[in-house]
Formats: sequence, C-alpha cells, structure tokens
Amino acid sequence: MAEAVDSMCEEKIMHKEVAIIGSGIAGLSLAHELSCLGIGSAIIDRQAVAGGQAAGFACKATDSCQRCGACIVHDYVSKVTIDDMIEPLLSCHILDSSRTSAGFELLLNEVPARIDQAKCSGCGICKKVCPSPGAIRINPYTGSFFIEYSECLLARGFSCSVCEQACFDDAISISSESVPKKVEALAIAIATGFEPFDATIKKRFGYGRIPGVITSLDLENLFRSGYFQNMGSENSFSSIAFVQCVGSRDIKIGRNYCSRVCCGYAMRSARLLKFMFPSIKVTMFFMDLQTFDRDFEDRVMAASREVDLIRGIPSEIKLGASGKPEVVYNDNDDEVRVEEFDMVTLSVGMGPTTPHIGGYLGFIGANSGNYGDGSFGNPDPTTTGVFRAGSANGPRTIQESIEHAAHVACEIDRYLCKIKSGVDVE
Amino acid sequence: MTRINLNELDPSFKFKVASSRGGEGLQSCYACKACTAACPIEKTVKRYDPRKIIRMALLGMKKELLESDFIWLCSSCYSCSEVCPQDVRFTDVIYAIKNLASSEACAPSGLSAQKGLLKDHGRLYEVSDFENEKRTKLGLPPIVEHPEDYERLL
Amino acid sequence: MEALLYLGCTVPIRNLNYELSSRMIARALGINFHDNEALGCCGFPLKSMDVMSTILSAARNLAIAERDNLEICALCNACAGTLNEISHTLDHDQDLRRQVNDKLKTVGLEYNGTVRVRNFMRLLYEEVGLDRIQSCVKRPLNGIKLAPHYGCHYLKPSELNIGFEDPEVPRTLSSLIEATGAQSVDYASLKDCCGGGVLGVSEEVANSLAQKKLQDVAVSGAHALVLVCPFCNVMYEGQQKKIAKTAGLDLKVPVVYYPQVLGLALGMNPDELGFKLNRVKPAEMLKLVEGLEVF
Amino acid sequence: MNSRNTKSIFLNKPEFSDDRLDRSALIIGDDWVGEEIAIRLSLMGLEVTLVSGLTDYENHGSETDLLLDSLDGRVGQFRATIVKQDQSLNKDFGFVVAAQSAIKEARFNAYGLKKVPRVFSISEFEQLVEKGDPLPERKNEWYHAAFIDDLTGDSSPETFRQFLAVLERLKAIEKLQPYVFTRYLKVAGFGLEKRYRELRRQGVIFFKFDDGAPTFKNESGLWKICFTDPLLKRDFELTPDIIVVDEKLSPQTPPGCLNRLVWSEISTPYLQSESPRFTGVLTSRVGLFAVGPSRGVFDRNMILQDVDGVELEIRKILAKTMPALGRIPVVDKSKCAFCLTCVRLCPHGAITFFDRAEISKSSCLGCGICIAECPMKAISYVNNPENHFIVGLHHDESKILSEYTGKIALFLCSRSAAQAFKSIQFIVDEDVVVVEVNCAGSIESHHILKAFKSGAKAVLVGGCFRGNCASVYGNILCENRVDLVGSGFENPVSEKKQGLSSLGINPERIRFVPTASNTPNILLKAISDIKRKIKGL
Repeated sequence: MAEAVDSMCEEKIMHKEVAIIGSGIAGLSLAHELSCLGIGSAIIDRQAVAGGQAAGFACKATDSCQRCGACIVHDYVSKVTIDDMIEPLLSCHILDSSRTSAGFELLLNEVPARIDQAKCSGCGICKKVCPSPGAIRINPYTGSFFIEYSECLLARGFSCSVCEQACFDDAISISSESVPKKVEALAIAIATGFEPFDATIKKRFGYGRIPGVITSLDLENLFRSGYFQNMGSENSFSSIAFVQCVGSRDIKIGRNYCSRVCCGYAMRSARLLKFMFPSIKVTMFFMDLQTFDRDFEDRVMAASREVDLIRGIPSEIKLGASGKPEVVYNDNDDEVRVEEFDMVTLSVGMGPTTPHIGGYLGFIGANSGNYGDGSFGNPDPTTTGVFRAGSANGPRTIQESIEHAAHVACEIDRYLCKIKSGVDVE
Repeated sequence: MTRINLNELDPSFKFKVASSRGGEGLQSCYACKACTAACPIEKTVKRYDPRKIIRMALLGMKKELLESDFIWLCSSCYSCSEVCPQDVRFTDVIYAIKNLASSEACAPSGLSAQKGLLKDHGRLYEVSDFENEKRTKLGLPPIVEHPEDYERLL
Repeated sequence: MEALLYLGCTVPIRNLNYELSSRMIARALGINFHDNEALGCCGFPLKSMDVMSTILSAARNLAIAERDNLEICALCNACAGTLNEISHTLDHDQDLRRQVNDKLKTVGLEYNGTVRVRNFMRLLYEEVGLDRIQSCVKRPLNGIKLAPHYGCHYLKPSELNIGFEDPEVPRTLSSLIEATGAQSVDYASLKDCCGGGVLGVSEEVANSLAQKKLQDVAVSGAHALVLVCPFCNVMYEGQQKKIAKTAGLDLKVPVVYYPQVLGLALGMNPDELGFKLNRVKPAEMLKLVEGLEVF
Repeated sequence: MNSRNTKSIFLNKPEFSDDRLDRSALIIGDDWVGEEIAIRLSLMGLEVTLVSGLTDYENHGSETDLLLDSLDGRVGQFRATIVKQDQSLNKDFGFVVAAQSAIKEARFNAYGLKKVPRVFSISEFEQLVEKGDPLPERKNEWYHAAFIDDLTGDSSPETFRQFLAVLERLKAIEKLQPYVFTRYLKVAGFGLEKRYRELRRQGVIFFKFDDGAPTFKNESGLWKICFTDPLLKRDFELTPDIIVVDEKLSPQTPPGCLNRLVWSEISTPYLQSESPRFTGVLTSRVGLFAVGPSRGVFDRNMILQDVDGVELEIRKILAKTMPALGRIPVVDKSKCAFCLTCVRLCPHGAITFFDRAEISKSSCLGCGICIAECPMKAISYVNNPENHFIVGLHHDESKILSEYTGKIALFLCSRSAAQAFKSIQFIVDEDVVVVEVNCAGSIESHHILKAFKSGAKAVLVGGCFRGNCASVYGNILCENRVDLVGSGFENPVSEKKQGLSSLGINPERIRFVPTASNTPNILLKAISDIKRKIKGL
C-alpha cells in the first residue's frame, strides 16, 4: 500500500520537523510555540476546520469575564493560519504510519470535497443547493463555508457535484477520488484531546431518553446558539440542575480519576444562567467541590449564595408526569426527594481518545492513553519521538492545555536538538 | 443524644467485614448518597440507610450495628449495588454484616427457623401427602424431600 | 430445546397455576422440561444467616444439573438469581469451588462449573423468540391491557443479565406481553421492589412497598398485573387483602403469571392454565379474550 | 504611588535601544523554583541574579541574602535596586522572573488549635515520617491519628497530595487508625483519586464536613475533637494520639515594586492579571514573568512546566520571533506637554520618560490607550498609517467618514468583537460600517462624535468583557468614554449635562457591548436591538 501511495504522490511528500495530530487548542498552541522556536510543523486533523472541541465551547462571561478561556481559541486559530512555518492538513485522515530511520512517516488521505477559502465569497449558494443537510457548514471563525465530508453524499458512495456546479466563485472542487498525502516528520505530537463521556452509558440518568436531560457539551451548544438569549421574558425556564461526576470518579466504568475541569465548568455555567435569569433555581449535585480557580474561596462563596449545593449524586432521573425530568436524590437533610427541573445537565467527564489513536499509531506504542492509570500526566517513556500535548495527556482546561503545549514544545525542541546532534536518544 | 467516643469503638471491625464474603466493597464507599436515594426501604424506614450502615461499620460501631433491628430490613433488591459508582455492592455487604450478626446470635428467630426447615426438609415448606395428592390430581409430578443432603451440607 | 425445570420451594406448593401454565406453554413452544426430584432449595433463604450455606445449597442443585447435562430453567426469580450468581461466583473463584467440592463430596456430588442458569422468561425470549411466539398466537389478546412487573432479581445484579435485559429500561417482559397481542401498560412504579425480601422481618415495611405498586396498577387502567416470580406473588396476591384493609383501600388488582397470559393467547383454556387458583379473578381480562367462555 | 518609584521614572534614562536586549535575568525567589529557573536560564547563556522572594528582611532564612528593594523598567532594560545587608546596588536586567515560593502556614489558629507536642503541621509530620519515627508516645492498643485537611474548603490538590503521601507511608504501622477531617477532597490532581481510593481500602476514615466543622477542646493537655458526623448526624468525640494539621498555601505578597509593574488587582496577591489572555507565565508587562505561586499555581509538575514556559518566552523575545506587533504608537515630541498621562496609563509599562515620552517597541502591545488619553494628541500610529483602525481611517478619514452616512458604525476590538463579527458578517445586513481597532481602549470620544457628524444612524462599540482585556483595562476606559458621550458629563459652569442629547442626538443611538470572540450572538442581538430602537426614534 505504501508503494502505491508513493507512486501516486511523489511530489506531495511533505517534510516537517513535527507532525501534530489534532488541531484543537493543544495542537494549535503547540504548533505556534514550535514555530516561535523555529520549528516547522504540520497539523493534521480529520475536521475541515481547526479549533477542535474547545472551539465549540461558549463564553461564560456574565457582566465580567469568568476566565474560562474559550475565547482564546480564536486567537490561536488566527495565529496559526497566518504562520508560514505551520502547514494545516485539514480534512485529512491518517491511513497508516510507520517509524523510519529518519523519524516517522504518515500516510494521509485528504477528503475529495473542499472549498477553497481564498476563492469563497461566502454567498452561501452551496449550502442552499446541497441535498445533504449538515454537509456544508459555516466556519465559526470566518463565517465562510466548508464541507463536512462525513455528511457529504460522496462519503456515502453517491456521486454528487451540485455545490460545485452552483458555486459562483469556482471555489468548490469535488473530485471522485481522495487525495493521498505523505508527511515525513522527525517527531510526532499527539494532541487529539479528549472524548467526552457517552452519557447514554449511564442509563439511569436518562440521557437521550428523557427530554430536558442534556450533557455539558449540549449546554455549551445552547449557550452558543443563543438559545437562552432568545428565550424571551415569557419563558418558563425556572430551574436547572447540574449532576457532577457523570463519567468520572466511577470505578464501575473504569474511570478512577477526577476529570478536573467539570466543577469549574459547571460553576461558571451556573453563574452565567443565574446572570441571565436572576430568579432561576440552580441546583448542583456533587461529591467534592474541586478547586477550579485561584480565587476559589471567593468564587465558591459567591456561587454558594446563588446555587443550591447538594452533596450527593442522584440515584436516578425519571421522566416526570409533566414531561420534564425528575431527579431522585437524597438532600442535605437526608430526605429522599423527587424534584422536577426544567433542565438537567450531566457534567460528563473527559476520557482519552485511545480508540482512534490505537488504530493508526498502535505501532508507536502510543496507546497508553488511559487516564485511569497512575502514570497519568507523565510523558510516555516507551515512545521515543512521540509526545502528548494537552488533554491527550490527561484532562486539562483550555489554559492548562496551552501551558502544557508550551512545555511539550520545549521537550520537542530538546529532543530535536539531541537527534540533530547525533546523540543516541534510545 | 450522648456522644460516641471513637476511641472506644473497634477499628478492626471494618477489616472483619471487608474480609467476609461479600463485604469486600465496604471500604470503597465514598458516601456519594446514590444508594440511599435508590433504596426503597430507606423511603419507609429512615433508620435503614445503606450509606449510614457502611459508615457505622467503618467507624467500628460493631455492637450497635450487629444488635440493631434495621440491618435485617434489606429487601435484597440490588438497587444500591446498581447505582454505586465505586462498585461497593452494598447488597452483598449487608449480607456479610448480617452473617456476622448471625454468628453472634443476633439473627431474628424467623431466619434461624428457616435454616431448621432446610435441614429437616431440604426446602422451605414441608411437603405433605396432601400437597402431592393435589399435584397428582393436576397431573404434576410429586415433590420429594432430601433433608439428608442439606443436613450434611449446612 | 432441553432444560432442567427448577421449581424451587414455593412454586410447587403455593403457585401451581404458575407451574401448570409454564409446563403447558413450554410443551406448546417446543421446550422440553426435564424433572429431577433430587432438586432442593436454592439456598436463597439462608443468605442472611450464612452466605456459605447458600453457596452450598445452590452448588448442590448446580451439580445435579451438571450430572444431568442440562441447563437450569427456574420459574422463580430468586432461585434463578441465586443459582445464576453462585454459578458465576464458582466460575471465577477456584478456591471457593475446591472448598465447595470438598463438602459436596459428602453427598456424592461434584460441580465443575458448566451449568447455565436462566429464568423461564429469558428462555422464552432468547430461545423461542418473540417472532415465534407471535406466530404461535392463535387468539391475540387484543384490547387487553397488562401491567408488567419484572421483579428485582429478574433485572439485577445487571452483570448477570448482560445482553439480555437492562435494569434501567427493562423491556423484555413488555415485549413478551405485546407478543400475545395484549397491550403492555407503563406505570410510575414499574421498577419498584415488591418488598417480599423483608416480609419475614417486617410485614409492615414489606406491605408499604407493595402497596405503592398495587395502587399505581389500579389506576393505570391495566386489567391485571403480570408476574414472573412467586416471591413477588406473595406480596401482590397473598398480601393484597391485608394491604387494602390496613390502608383502608378498595384494592382488587388481578395478579396473573405471564405463562397464563401466553397460554390464553396460544388458545389454551383457563382451567388448563390454573386460573382457578388465582385469588383475585382476572374476570375483566378473561371477558376480553375472544371466543372464551367466561367461567 | 511610592515616591521612590515615581522618581525613578525620571531617572531611568533609557540606556538600551530596543534592538539591544540585555541577556541577563533577575529571578525573584531563591528556593527550588528559583533555582530551577536559574539553571535553565544559565544554560541559555543568560547572566542570572537570584534574590530572595521575601519582602520581610528580618526573618527570612533564604539561601541568598539579597533582597529586592525596587524595580522598574521594561523588557531589556529593567533596573533593580538590590539590598545586601546595609549595601544597596543598582543593576540592570533584560528579564525579570517572579518565582516566589508559596507561603505555607499551618492552620492551627483557623481551627482553634494550639501547637503542643502532639500537634504537628503536615510539613513537620512529613519530616518525622521521613526520619522513620512518626508516632511518639504509643500508649493504647490502637493509635488514633487525626489529620485535619482543608476544613475551610479552599485548599489545593497539592496539600491533599502531601497528606496522601504521608498516609501511604504510615500504612505499614500496625494498629494505627488514621482519620481525615476535611471539607472537600481535592482529588483534581493527576493520580490522586486512585490513591485516595487505595487509602480508603487501607482503613483511613474520611469525614467530610459541609458546615458544623469539628471543635477542638483541650482537656488536661490532650486535645479532644468533638463533631457531628455529617453522615450519621450523630455526635462523636475523639481524643487522638496525634493531630496533623494542613497548611494553607498562598502566594507571598510580592514586593510592592513588582505589583505596581503589572497592574495586579489590589485584592489578589498574584502577579498575573485576571484576564485569561495572560496564559502561561505571561504578565501584562513584556519581559516580566510570573511562575508557580506567583501566578496561583502550586502543583509541582505545573510549576516545572512554567520553567519551560519562561525559557520559551525569553527565547521568543531574544529571537524576535514574537508575531509582528505592528501598530506601535509614536510620540510627536513637539506636541508632548510633559503631563505623564501616557506613562501613568500604559498598562504594559511600555512608556518611558526622560525629556519627552518614549514608547518601547518591544514592550508595547499596541493597545492605543495612550493615543486616546493623550490630551495633546501627541501620540498616533503614524508608523503604520493604515492601522489606527484596522479597517479604517485616521489618516484617510474622509474616505470612511463618507461611508458612515445612514449606517450603523461598529467600532470593534480586534481581539473580541471583530472576531465575533467575522462569523456573522454574511448574516448582517449591509447597513453597517465596521471599524476594527486593536483594542477598544484606543477608541476616543471624537471617533464616535465624528461618526455621528458624518451621518451615522447609531454607533455600537464592541469590546472585551470586564476582566478579559489583554491591555487590562482598555475595555473599561472605552466603556467610560462611551458612557460619557452618551449620557454626557456635567458642565461645571452651566451645571448642565452635556452629551449626545445636547447635540440633538438620542443617547440610545450609542452603546457599548461587551463581547467575546465566541459570542457572535451577543453582537448580533445588540445590532438588531439598536436597529429596532433607532427605527422607533
């Protein structure tokens, strides 16, 4: 297979010092820091738009900033976009990878449907004519359009070029075949981020079954989409509950670790909702409140005046007679209560993205992405030349991911210095 | 209520429960309350609370726990075990505690009687000729008692 | 298919309607039940006293089934649950099995951990299947509304039911009911415990647990409560009068076993299915069965 | 303001040009963090000076006996006065790293405990454990040890990690019953949850109090802990053989001269501003870095990451690979009136003053606050005429002014509102004119007034949320100016408010909208709101 790709794309081999897998905040900031150190990199992502999960997070500012950091992602996207040292390889799937004498070789496949951003004027005709809803989307940074290939009819084996024909700017290219690409790099950085816990696994919380039960990521989308802002004054939205530790601190599902970011996340969301709807009743079910900010004490004190803090995890969320979720829990006075809420947010924990990586980077031995083990947070000693940045190495906030990426940039720099000076790194 | 002096309790009790069959999960509990909220008995009898029973065992309140009436109230529905994120398996833990109480002769008389029945008949109900006649009339095979096996095994 | 029918203590003495109807429909659906008179108590009642006694009692029955080279089909949820649990435990705990076998030797038995245990519903669901049941229905129970009650040991511990049933959103009994053409009615306390486990210790507590469900079913519009466990039957049928009296309620909830319901759909007559032995007569339900002479 | 510091503004004649950065660093804090950084920076070829991180001269047991007395300046040209006993010397540095260690303060007082032989702080006890003889005076069969960790609820996972380590070491001791009294278990550190579970299995009992914390009573020399178990809701007492008390980790109060350099909020002792834009070790002053406790991070691994962060940032500055800052204001010295407004208000300390104001290119982030605030209009972005407004005027005002007619003028901060606008640019109708600015702090009242004068229907100013501005308070200055234009200010002579309404313009036509790069909806709503309003006027 490798030969076949070789012959097809001889001119398309890209040489970079570092191949970064994942264009989330960790990948972006790592690429930026490396570039500042004079190290070139390629950022590979399956998605058509850089930014990863953090780009989908919402601003939690009330009348003032709550330091969630979600807004910074935009800065890094623009920094990376204008940087010649960094080659973004978006809409690219990794087919195969191997270790070579010079480092690593990655075989990629660029999806065959693309919009040339330089030509696109953003008229939106493509979106209007596209027969597959969700295939043509709006880039949250530029407002321009891109093709989400997994939703495109081409990806499902149909032939379709409606958008290409409709485009006034000649910006869309739909080819029948995907474009193979090859990247050669001296080091690999895994910045694949995290996978949110699949809340349907905890069936007793009724996610996907009971209307009004959402995950923290759904709540982000509601914030972003302006759902709450557009609710208007006649809304019937008067209560929301947060259930912490869904998919973390849970040995039954093999997640014997604290997801670290959820308490802060939920607290910020709670305060934002309280700011939007001053009379809303916010209840938070938790086990131990984790420090999430340097002024934790003040913030928790402030929050505890606004939020009903209930120490205890509910046993079940039921569908109430009125069609709203009912939470069964034991309150602070030891009474079992069944309380109806307009909305219940499950604060889903962060999990490793191992299943993806194991597939194509298994050979590197980079599959120990298990957050649950004790080595969590330490560099993987068995994988020379492979680095992990951001949440691929353990649950991290946006700022922590940026800081960790800076640290990994230094580590990569030291590694490259060593191999360039001929020091035996094994 | 009088103060309980921790110094006078038995710290080894928790290890005793944890080393009994079924009691292994006792020390995994971090008191998240999910079991209490799930327990159907707790809703009727406040003094039966899985989390509190675990706590009493952990603190070494051996005498009070083993002599209590409420440890026998578990309906063995496994609701607590299902919701527990730490895999405590409280249904098994409470069995272990009840076993310890039984070994200290604290079991309700009804339970000891059941053991007697099993030893005498090999089953919970004595099978009389009347029962077997009724069964034969309905075309069902007769029931045979095997007390000797149970006598030997138990 | 072949299975060793495990009756346990209660069914063959107190719940002959369950046994009768189960044998009837098994025969009709091609399940060949074997009887072995050596079987005894599963050991569940001794669990509170001494778990080891339970293990030995269960192991004895498992060993008998192993000798017969048959899988166990139990009618009682508690028996099925206990035997299943102990068979799992013995599968994974070699030390315990050695210990158990030392004891079993004294009664001339040995257990090597090969016996599968399922309750009758699981057998129907997995071996016969909904499609075949549906195709065998001669008299669809259209218009009949039934409230299923699974019972705790049917659903839990969930690790014993992987691939079969989900305790959070149970559905097998409902779909079995619907296979007969009847309508399965959902109600608030569907997953609640009957309370049978504490009846021996506190009748008051046990009754208060059962009461909720009886009331819910009474207002749900169901013609009967469908059970699959004699333990639950003790509460919902046996205690119903007492519960109603204590609480000052007018409760008359007919309680039937699933095999009785299925039997009707398969065209059997109520007498064969032991309906005479039901204490609260499901008269409304039987009235709705097409072409049936109401007794 | 400290008088000495004020004076130093005059005395510090810039000795370095921007192209010549001094390859030396001052590290404030001389324990392990400071030393790590010192080693790293030395390896980079920097000349390093370590001074004590303590402000209190009398009782410091630091390695060096150098103490920082004053500090001022900017990247490449920091000037410090360092005191060594009675001597005082001035020295110049290219960079400054604040790496003060955390203060560990045992919370005996917070819990009403007194230090007696059986009561230890966790650090003291840790040393006993290391010596191998941690349990004095074993009398009873069971030895009860009480560990008080974070009853106040504000502790860090690092303290819990310390407790875990100690408890793990104790497990070999037979018949020892440890109790941990706490509020929230801080397991949000890597690996802590797993270790916590293991300790439970080993028999450690954890009491978690929401309120009604235990009380400590001294009874004939022994401490008795009385508490209501939050779980059982029953009263207990315990007379432990030893009590081990946690320590509050807090940053050291930085020397006043440091605080002044970074516009740190008075309420916090941290050197990093609230804004999340100061990621890693960055502060609002280029070339001054905050590490670990100085910025609120206590985790050892994260502090070590900061050491890398410092190396990286210094290398960036030395290699001048910082992204082109552009839009650096320039002072027209002939107009400068010596008023020091710019010096006082520059949030990045980029402006020096010798005879006239001078802006350091490597320190300036180009926010333009100085331009807006200079009463003499002596400062402008002349070196990059296109860019007072990124899309806009200043030097070609007539062009953009003509575009205002009949439209809504949007003045948007490049870091927030302008980015948010990008994602809605295709949705918004064409009756808006977008003027992008580097920082909302550079928008002056006259920009707004000119827009109205040129026929704008309304003006909407989009800046960062409070606490988010990369120039600390550019957004607040801007908001105040918008307020002033809108509602007016009182004329001291006529005692009348003079604002837009005095010009016959309804003040509803102007609004400041706090926005973030990822809140296009807020901006969109603000635009449609103001459209609706002006329709009604």
